[in-house]
Amino acid sequence: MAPGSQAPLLRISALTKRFGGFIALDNVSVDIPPGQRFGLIGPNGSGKTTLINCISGAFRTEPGTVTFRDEDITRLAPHIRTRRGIARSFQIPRPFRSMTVAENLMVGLDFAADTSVIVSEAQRRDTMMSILTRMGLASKANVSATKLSQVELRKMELARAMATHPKLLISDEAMAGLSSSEVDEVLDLLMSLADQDITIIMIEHIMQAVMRFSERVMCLEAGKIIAIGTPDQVMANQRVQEAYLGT
Amino acid sequence: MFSFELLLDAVVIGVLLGCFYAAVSLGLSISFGLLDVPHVAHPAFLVLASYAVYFLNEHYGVDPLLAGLLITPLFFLFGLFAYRLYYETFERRGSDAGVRGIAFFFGIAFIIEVLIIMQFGVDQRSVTADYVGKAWRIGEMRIPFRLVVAFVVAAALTILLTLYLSRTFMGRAIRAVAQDQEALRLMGANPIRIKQWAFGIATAVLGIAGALLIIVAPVEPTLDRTYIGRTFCVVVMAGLGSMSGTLVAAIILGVAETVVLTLFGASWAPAISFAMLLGVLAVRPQGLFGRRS
Amino acid sequence: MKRNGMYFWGGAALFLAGALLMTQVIGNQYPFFACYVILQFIVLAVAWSILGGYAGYVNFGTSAFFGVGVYTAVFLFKATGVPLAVQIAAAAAVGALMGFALGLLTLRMQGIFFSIATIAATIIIETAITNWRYVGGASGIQLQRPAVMAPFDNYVEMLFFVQAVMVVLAVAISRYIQNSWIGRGLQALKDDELAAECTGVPTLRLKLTACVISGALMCAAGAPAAMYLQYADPASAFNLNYSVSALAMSLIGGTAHWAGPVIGAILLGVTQQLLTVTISSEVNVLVLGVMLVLFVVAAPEGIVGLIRKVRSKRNEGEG
Amino acid sequence: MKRRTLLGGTIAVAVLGLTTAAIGQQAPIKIGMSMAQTGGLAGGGKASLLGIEVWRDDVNARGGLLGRKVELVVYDDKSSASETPAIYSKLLDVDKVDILFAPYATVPTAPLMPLVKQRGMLLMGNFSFQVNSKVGHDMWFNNAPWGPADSWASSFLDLGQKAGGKTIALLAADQEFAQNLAKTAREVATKLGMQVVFDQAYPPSTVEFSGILRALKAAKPDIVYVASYPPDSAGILRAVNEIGIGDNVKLFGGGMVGLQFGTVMENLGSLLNGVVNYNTWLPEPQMYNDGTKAFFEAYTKRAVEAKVDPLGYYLAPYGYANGQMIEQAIKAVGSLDQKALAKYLREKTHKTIVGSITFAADGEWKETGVVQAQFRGIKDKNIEQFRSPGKQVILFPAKMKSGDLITPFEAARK
Repeated sequence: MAPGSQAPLLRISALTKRFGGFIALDNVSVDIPPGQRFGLIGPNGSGKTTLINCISGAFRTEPGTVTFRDEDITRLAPHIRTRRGIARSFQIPRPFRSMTVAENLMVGLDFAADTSVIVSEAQRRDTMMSILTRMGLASKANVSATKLSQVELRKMELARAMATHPKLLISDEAMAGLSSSEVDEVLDLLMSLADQDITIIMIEHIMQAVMRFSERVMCLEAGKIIAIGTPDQVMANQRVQEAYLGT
Repeated sequence: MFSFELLLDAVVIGVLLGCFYAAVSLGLSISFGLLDVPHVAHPAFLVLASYAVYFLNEHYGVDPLLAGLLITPLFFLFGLFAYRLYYETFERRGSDAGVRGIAFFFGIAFIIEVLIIMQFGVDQRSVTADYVGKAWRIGEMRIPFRLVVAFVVAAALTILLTLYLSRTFMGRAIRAVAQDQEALRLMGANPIRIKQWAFGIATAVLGIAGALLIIVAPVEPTLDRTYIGRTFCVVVMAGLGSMSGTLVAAIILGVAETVVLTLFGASWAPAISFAMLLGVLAVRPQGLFGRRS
Repeated sequence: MKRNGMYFWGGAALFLAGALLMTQVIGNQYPFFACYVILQFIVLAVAWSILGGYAGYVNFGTSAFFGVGVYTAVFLFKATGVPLAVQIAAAAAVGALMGFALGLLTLRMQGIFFSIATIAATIIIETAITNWRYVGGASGIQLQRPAVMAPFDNYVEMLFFVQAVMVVLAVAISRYIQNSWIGRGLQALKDDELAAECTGVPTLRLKLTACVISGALMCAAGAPAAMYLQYADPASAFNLNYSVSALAMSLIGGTAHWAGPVIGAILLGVTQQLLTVTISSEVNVLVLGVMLVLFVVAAPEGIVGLIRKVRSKRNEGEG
Repeated sequence: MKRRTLLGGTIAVAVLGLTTAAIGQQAPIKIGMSMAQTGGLAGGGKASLLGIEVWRDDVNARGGLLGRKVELVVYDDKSSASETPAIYSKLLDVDKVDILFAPYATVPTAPLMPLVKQRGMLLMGNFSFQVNSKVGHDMWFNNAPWGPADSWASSFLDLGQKAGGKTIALLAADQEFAQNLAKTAREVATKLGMQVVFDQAYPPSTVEFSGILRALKAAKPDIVYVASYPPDSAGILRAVNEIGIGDNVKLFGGGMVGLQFGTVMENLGSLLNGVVNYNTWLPEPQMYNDGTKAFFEAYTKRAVEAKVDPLGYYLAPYGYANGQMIEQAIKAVGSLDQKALAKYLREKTHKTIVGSITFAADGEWKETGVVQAQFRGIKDKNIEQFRSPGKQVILFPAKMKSGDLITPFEAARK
């Protein structure tokens, strides 16, 4: 699927982000078509998390624009972007600690559920339970978020993101610190979500996982795109090997 | 009413007064600015130090500044202890010390107030020293020695603390702990130890600051309440954790206050300085010299 | 849920009926004076907790809102002589506006900065009132109460009942917020503001809403104080005591549930009234200090948290 | 030590009857009041209360009143206006006290005036300022030597005018009492044809007065009228000493609260010299009346123990005098009938340790008893010096005069 063959779901054009004198993102442009499994790699501090913060709205950008489903969302607050269909998980999990797993999801359902489908409280509960079941967390519904294991926390974050019925899901190192069997578990989950017409941007350090998951991969270094293409193309890229893999 | 000469006078006095504000705020700049401890009992500790200085001065004739120095080790230990208590109560239990931390320190402040009242009564107290009550003549201008002392001490404290935080191992560790506690833990240092040490230093500084407080003006047990707003105003305006920023912000505050007091409607002075704070917060939430978030 | 609601409104009706009955039966005036003060603190604590408890934004400016409430009433009474109900309604409106303005200016800041901004606002407002000669300025102003309205035969009894109505109102609002999507959103943003935003919670708007409601209630609670004291001076109206008490009462009671501030205000309010008429010395302040420290150290979730803990222990024991 | 103070405070009220248990079997006469034990007014409140307690013990030693012993019921109002209505309601409705004394100072007193009027109770005032002008309670007797509202300012400005002063500077704290003083001073200055060349209200939290005094100095006034509170009074005098006030100032002071308190005076020491300030009682020979000396002997002994003002000139004798007046009234009337007592208090002249007191229709002293005195020859760090005459020379009123004004101010300071 070549870029440009179809109207992109997300278009990032000429995005630059500065912190004081430090340039975290330098003139980044990329299109992501609907349904794509998109991998984002790069060494630490290369601007990956900054980029998704700009997409999800945690950072305001200047200059540059972010367009989502043909709408310029550059100036929109994060919660509006969430309602438009951009959901994310966090590099370090950020659950609502004073709530149970079910309540965590209910926040998403209360504020960003698809109101054309979900109207009643009962429907909200049903949706919540079906998401939890799919994520394999049904038995933990009434457990406090602080009592979850690492992999459960990761899953719960994805589940909470799903509660906002996203079109685009950004997974920020959802597999960091997990065992290899757990990595497979989460990877399968993400795959199954992608099958349901959700576009997924995956940031990951576990190279195997990215390569297995992604249809297209982009590599950042020092805020610049140094390679973009199929996993094989990117892996073969000289600069990627130097910057990212090479020692 | 307006004259250039008066304005110059007001600015000079304001700068000196600002230095005094800086001296009483520096400790808070560490404890709140760097360590994120919502230390509303800071001014109460300060008044406690003033009474300790008063006690030494009144009964043993110790020079107030010397007395301030003498009590710093005690205050350092007191700070270590206070942080330990705070840590065991809040930080160890995990998140959200915010509201409860504030309430905790309010409680401590009230207890200190009452202990002072029971020991010394409610009357105001002051100290005697050669430099209290005399002035320095420069042409038509006269500058109270008290304020000159405050200026020198504040400048020295700022320089010492800045050097300490940038040049010593412990100082750099303190700044590191403020930025990234996890990273420090990974490097094998114990962040709690470092924070405790830093809190001890923040409290020790109050020994000298307390001496200044009672040198500049008489103290009474409930004086801390007026200083809660003032010290936090300075630290926040400065930007959290910046020592030189604290000095500059305090000077801005001192000058603004004195100029309004001298040349415009005196009764509006407190509103002016706090309006400046609100303005700074609205435009530049990280403070004038704050580290970026 | 429904049954809970019925219990709540039944209880509220019973409470108001009891308060009304009290005014008709009890001749001794002291209970009304003392209870008025306690009820006033319940409203303040409940109002404080809507922003401070649910959203975790510590407002140090309770006294600013309270004082503005007092002076709204003073101004209206002096300028137009309107009845008490209008004074209170106007104070609520002014409080809502003030909450909106202050919130817009400061709620973008992180927690503690908000607190400090509220201190600054308090001092600015107090200074402005101190310089406002029409309402007495620094020297204060004495007011003459108008005639009391039926069925009350005494103005303080009426004020007591009015304050009781405000307690019911404040608690009902607080309870509604807690159980609604607003409450869930506030709780989420209290836990993690960025995560809440990214889950679709309009954090700024919710915080503003909470700040407006909280401000309106605090100002409304202050308005009858003008007629209660028949005197107003800036130093008393903007006393730091209101800020500290509202915070202390909420924390001692527990902020996770609407009942927390109510319990805390009753406990601390009654203790303070009792101490005033028994020990009556600086020990009074000491007790407040010790209670604050003890509670935040030993019972961080307040009395409500203690009760929950006991309950869950019992459940575990049975199960 | 701590515990003793604590117990002293709490038990005094409870067991005060012990020494006088011998007096009759009847229930005691209860006198109720609130008094600031904490907060900004606590220093004055505690001294005032001690004065009243000395009277209570005296009267009980003399056999009490109407054959009943006298008991005080005292609560802390925390120096705030918001506490007193509930406290006085408790005193009236629960404790059922027979006589009411007002708390020290205006702010706590103001809110209870309407209540007391409504209940038809007699109220003995305690150094509040013009609280009855709007309420118009005819059973209010403010035992404070202020006298007619403007007499205070005019006493000071008269002195200034006689010394050749034509311009006046007003420096007042932005608080209730000081603002009232400043207001009357403005009126009196206009009446006397003086020009107000400087008029500022400084905020109560002011730390440093050098700046504002420089501005005052630049206005070159002949008379400087200062209405300030204890912490500020000290700050102002220090700044005056350091930066000077100008050679044309003839008279400085007037309404500085705090220069009557022992510890403040001790701390300021020689800085006080030359200042002309108001006082309510001074150890000058003219000011001694029947019982004054004995009162201060008793007071001084107990003040050290209770950690209150060791001199106690300002408030304590007036507390005692309040008791004396009630004592005389009850003895003359022979009952506790409020109306009769009020009638007696309104119509008669009362001999007390602070002199003869007559009340005007509004409940204030008919004639002012405020004295204006100049500090002379004060040394540093010596509280005992203030007990001897000649340290504060009385300039006003004429009948009390014990010396002449030394001008200009800078000369008087030496």
